Amino acid sequence: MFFPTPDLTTLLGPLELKNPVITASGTFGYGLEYEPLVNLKALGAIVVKGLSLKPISGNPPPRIVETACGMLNAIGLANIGLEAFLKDKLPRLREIDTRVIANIYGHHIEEYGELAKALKGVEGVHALEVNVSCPNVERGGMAFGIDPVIAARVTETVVRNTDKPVIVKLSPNVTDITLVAKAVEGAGADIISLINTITGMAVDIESRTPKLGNIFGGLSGPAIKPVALRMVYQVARAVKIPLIGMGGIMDYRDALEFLIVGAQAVEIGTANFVKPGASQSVVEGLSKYCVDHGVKRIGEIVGSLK
Amino acid sequence: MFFPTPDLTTLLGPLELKNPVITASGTFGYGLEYEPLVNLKALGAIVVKGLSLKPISGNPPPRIVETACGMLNAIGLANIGLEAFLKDKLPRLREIDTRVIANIYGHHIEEYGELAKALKGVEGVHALEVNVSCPNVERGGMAFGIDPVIAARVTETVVRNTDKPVIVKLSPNVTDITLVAKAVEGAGADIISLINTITGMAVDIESRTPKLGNIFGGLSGPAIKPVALRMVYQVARAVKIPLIGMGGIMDYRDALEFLIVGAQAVEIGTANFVKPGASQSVVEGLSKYCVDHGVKRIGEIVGSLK
Amino acid sequence: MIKKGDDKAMIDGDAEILFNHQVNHDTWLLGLKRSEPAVTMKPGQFVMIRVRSGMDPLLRRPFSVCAVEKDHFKVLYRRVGKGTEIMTQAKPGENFQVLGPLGEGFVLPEEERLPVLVGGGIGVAPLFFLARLLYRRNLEFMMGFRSAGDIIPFDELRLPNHRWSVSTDDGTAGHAGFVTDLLLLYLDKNRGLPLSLFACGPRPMLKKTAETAITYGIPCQVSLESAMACGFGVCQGCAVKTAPQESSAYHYVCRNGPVFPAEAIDWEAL
Amino acid sequence: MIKKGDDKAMIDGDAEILFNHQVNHDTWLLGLKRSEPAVTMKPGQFVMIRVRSGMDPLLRRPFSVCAVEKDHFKVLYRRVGKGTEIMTQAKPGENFQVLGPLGEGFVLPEEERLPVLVGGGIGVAPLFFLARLLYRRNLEFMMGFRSAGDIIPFDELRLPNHRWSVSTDDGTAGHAGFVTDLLLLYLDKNRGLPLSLFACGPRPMLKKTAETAITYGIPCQVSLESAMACGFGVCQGCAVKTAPQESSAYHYVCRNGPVFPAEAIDWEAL
Ligand SMILES: Cc1cc2nc3c(=O)[nH]c(=O)nc-3n(C[C@H](O)[C@H](O)[C@H](O)COP(=O)(O)OP(=O)(O)OC[C@H]3O[C@@H](n4cnc5c(N)ncnc54)[C@H](O)[C@@H]3O)c2cc1C
Ligand SMILES: Cc1cc2nc3c(=O)[nH]c(=O)nc-3n(C[C@H](O)[C@H](O)[C@H](O)COP(=O)(O)OP(=O)(O)OC[C@H]3O[C@@H](n4cnc5c(N)ncnc54)[C@H](O)[C@@H]3O)c2cc1C
Ligand SMILES: Cc1cc2nc3c(=O)[nH]c(=O)nc-3n(C[C@H](O)[C@H](O)[C@H](O)COP(=O)(O)O)c2cc1C
Ligand SMILES: Cc1cc2nc3c(=O)[nH]c(=O)nc-3n(C[C@H](O)[C@H](O)[C@H](O)COP(=O)(O)O)c2cc1C
Ligand code: FES
Ligand code: FES
Repeated sequence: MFFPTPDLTTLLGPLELKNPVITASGTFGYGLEYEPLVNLKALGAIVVKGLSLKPISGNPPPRIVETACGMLNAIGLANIGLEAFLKDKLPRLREIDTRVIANIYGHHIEEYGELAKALKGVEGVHALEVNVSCPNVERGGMAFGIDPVIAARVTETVVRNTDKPVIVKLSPNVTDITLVAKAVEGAGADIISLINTITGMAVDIESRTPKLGNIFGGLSGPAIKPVALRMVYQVARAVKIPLIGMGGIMDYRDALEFLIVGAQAVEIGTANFVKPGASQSVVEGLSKYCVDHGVKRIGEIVGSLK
Repeated sequence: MFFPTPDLTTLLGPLELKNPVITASGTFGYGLEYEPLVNLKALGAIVVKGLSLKPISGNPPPRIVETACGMLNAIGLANIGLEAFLKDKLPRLREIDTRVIANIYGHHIEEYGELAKALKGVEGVHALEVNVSCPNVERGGMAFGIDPVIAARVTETVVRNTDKPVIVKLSPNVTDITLVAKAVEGAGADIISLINTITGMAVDIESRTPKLGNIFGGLSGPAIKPVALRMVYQVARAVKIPLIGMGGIMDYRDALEFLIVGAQAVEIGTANFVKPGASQSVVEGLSKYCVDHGVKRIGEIVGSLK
Repeated sequence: MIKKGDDKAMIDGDAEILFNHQVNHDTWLLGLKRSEPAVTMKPGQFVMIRVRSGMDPLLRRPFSVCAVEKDHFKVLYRRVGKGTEIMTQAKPGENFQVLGPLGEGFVLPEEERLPVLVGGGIGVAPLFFLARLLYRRNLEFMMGFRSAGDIIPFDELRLPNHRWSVSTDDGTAGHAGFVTDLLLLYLDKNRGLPLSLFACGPRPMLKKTAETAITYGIPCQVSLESAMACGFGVCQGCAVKTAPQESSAYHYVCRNGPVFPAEAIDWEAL
Repeated sequence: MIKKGDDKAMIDGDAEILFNHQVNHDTWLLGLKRSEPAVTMKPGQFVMIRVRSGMDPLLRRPFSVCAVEKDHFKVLYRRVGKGTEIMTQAKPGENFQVLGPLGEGFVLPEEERLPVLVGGGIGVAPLFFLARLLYRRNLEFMMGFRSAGDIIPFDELRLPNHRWSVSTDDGTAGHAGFVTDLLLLYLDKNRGLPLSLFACGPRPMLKKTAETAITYGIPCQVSLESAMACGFGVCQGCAVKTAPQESSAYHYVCRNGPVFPAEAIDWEAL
């Protein structure tokens, strides 16, 4: 039997990607760092490191520690700030034939609005991914994204101030993620991405100190995949807007699990450190799986769980 | 320098153990199965498989699947029921010089009360561990333990009906575990144990079916250790009653991390499958660590995080 | 009928790898040192092997005992995933942590019944052990493989001089078709002969064999597989649905089996 | 001063293990095949090695380049944890996935300054490379080890005929005490001589060396270590606090370093 090259085109509401493979925020720098290792235009999209209005220098070290099949990071959302991104990174990113998604976060709800406004009309930024897992300064450092009401307010604020598709990225550190998902859907989010890292910690038994300068960090990598997959499955049944799934995806087989439970696209995070070519390999692996299984459009797989 | 054998005696409120190492419910059967492999009297305590009033045959297979550094189980709380436990298992368990803790669960709040009542005065059962992570039939299958109010009611019911120390075992699938911890403390729990498994799932990409008959399962093993440790740290700062920490403990080093963040004792779960002698090795390892580090009483380590 | 594995003999410890060589494109024969296995291990029993220290893969892997010698036993294994892939790389002189022997093995056939062994693919492994034990008796050994290249070179395993026949799904060797075809042909030719069936292999093959045996009224023991965490009745992960007449809803493959009478299992649910 | 690693030369791929032999009780020398390392790798640069496929350990491990030849390079590593333990078991002919060369190496000393290399423990590794590159020049190489048994048999590494001296913490060989004692003695004896310091080793040793260099007004480059996830400036995990006069609060060891001028680092925070 003959199959033409499978159609990997992915429609995420208003956002069209050439394939469903996206690199996750914080694990792919500003994209350009991977140029020597990955054919960037083979990717569906690149999500850049979380941007704040002003540059942020981040948490005191140590900032990362390896755990069983995972890692904890407490980077503290260090980034060069929106201005430097627009001036130093975006012009070069624009030359690459792929979608660029700006991941944004604020310390107050207004800051989200200001970021959205500042990115309004900016050419070469194809969507916003709103990180609501960061600490809310007004609420004593609790994450915005654990309260459906606040998550909805952040979403509204961004939607009101942008002309771009809005992806809201959910935190897994909640009792019922579908409540937050429905809230941000109701507030106008075009797309939901999940999951961000799960809060964890590690201790050095010789010094009896936390292994991270910040005590707590976010767990990512293969260890969290079962939890991520469960949450994507739950959210896919709770909302109508498209989903981007992530959490521990190391290869195309992991990516397929997320598509099968209902994600239209996936993000590759920690795998970019372990195997810098991981994102491109996932694209190739998905394509081959489609050919081998007689799948003509990748969309046929989405939500195909029996 | 000379150190006498370190004192591993552990006081958990009303419950005294010869050392802080306990085997976790569901991973050590009814204890007796391990007799050929472990010197049972070397253990601080044995928690038996979760008991319900009537025998439960459990979920349709497949019931377990391996994940990265972890496993998902959807056993469905299969057990022989309280009556058979008292008749067939307890008499032999009584002959072993260790503490026996009955892990109990119900489908309604009243069932918890009945279990507690049925175990009242029963010789050889030294404490009750109340599993509130199981589905609450009256609430559409949501776990009792994710709602502080319901968790408190379960606790109250058990406390009212027993003469034994009550350990309440918390679910990690919540936004803020300290709220549940405080609620069960307020309701009269003597001890808190945590964490139970984290809900997850896995998918077979060839058949596009869930790998578990029950779709969802509970994630355990090294993968969850960072999350478990974080929650023990949080709860240790929120309540005054003693804690038993667990989640991914494979060796004495892992156990020490839990003691350092504030658990008075630990439970060993999945490790019992991987290395059947794990629980005994943890006791030996802790003892050696104390000798090597000039620690005279294991209690010196508890909560010693700098 | 609920059986309960005999744990008296169960031990956990390092076992030295004596040999670990490839016998066909995806199958290896592993020799593990243990004192007196010939006394304590029975055909149909299995061991849980930790393929390496470290936490990925986390769980041990179950493997049938394929042969026993005075001071060692053999495991015949097929490379199917990451655990078995790692096993192929182990070198003589290294150790595996091995727990066993585990489970209830085959009940030996009555003297007046001719044993018929039906194995599919790597499912032949425990049947080799059974055949060796029955070396004084006549028996019929049928094996099915996907293709000629998958046939286990069983001469190497020093089997007694039994009658055996082979089928391949693609007809590249022996009978073209399934091993259950061989069985049906045999049963048709030998009506009235008192037989005792022993089967191990993929689930569809076992199902077919069991149903055939039940139809023909021939006693039949099947060896099942299931994902396992503990291997000795503790985790309750290895449940299989029992036939309606059984007293409990599930049997546990590791402890009540892996060998079951065909009638004990709910073949529809499998 | 923020430097930025040159990624033009960075490649990721399988590298064949040419040799992997033990040089003392806990140290191994590893040879990895790669075409033209002599052209692309500079002293002080490092590589990220994936010690095995599979997910535990998950992250790659950073190692300095210790020597380069035409078609391969060497890594001198100490067995300290599970990653390096696994490395010791790798056999010639097998592969490691290797990403590199990474980071900013040492800036070569001006002609008029005498290079003084100060290495502690396994920290001597990148200094060996530097010493080889400076083979035409005079230099002073000081190395500190815990005990005589820890001394790296550096003759094997075909070092040029430089002046070197050794200290051991327990006095079992060379000077009894720290390598920084050797440095202080040397500085006292050679006041006025224009020097250039290069240091790599444990943090307390680096701190002492850096503070000494700053006090004496001697240019000093230190090679730092830090936990790393990516190795090329992406994860921002390898931050070290910068000295107050620097323009940013943190430097990234993998990209702005691992080699830094002593003045760039906040030694109090380290
Ligand atoms: C009682 C018993 C006896 C067995 N005897 C043999 C034998 O003699 N020779 C042989 O080659 N194989 C035998 N198997 C099957 C063998 O256990 C699996 O092939 C092996 O576990 C696969 O591991 P993996 O890591 O290579 O595969 P993966 O697919 O990577 O394994 C992933 C997970 O699935 C489980 N798994 C996968 N396939 C099976 C299976 N068929 N049965 C049980 N669990 C499975 C693994 O244990 C592991 O937890 C037996 C199984 C059982 C239950
Ligand atoms: C730029 C650089 C160059 C290095 N060069 C060498 C060298 O030439 N030879 C050598 O033997 N060692 C070198 N190291 C240290 C080496 O990376 C660690 O010893 C190694 O990662 C330990 O891994 P492990 O799994 O054996 O130890 P484990 O303690 O089990 O490792 C656990 C985790 O801690 C990290 N880690 C532990 N120690 C260190 C350390 N000192 N630095 C960074 N991360 C660490 C590991 O990467 C891993 O993520 C270098 C480190 C850096 C940053
Ligand atoms: C080092 C690191 C930095 C991260 N930074 C961000 C960030 O800035 N914004 C964000 O939304 N998510 C951030 N994440 C989360 C990832 O984008 C992703 O949600 C998470 O790591 C789970 O996916 P993974 O298991 O594939 O890594 C970061 C993750 C890591 C490991
Ligand atoms: C197979 C299996 C069965 C379990 N059954 C129970 C149970 O009956 N009652 C209970 O409270 N916890 C049960 N647990 C949860 C464990 O007791 C423990 O809380 C959890 O596995 C985390 O610890 P670990 O990572 O060390 O396994 C079970 C866990 C496993 C893996
Ligand atoms: S494998 Fe644990 S009960 Fe059978
Ligand atoms: S290791 Fe990732 S930025 Fe340095």
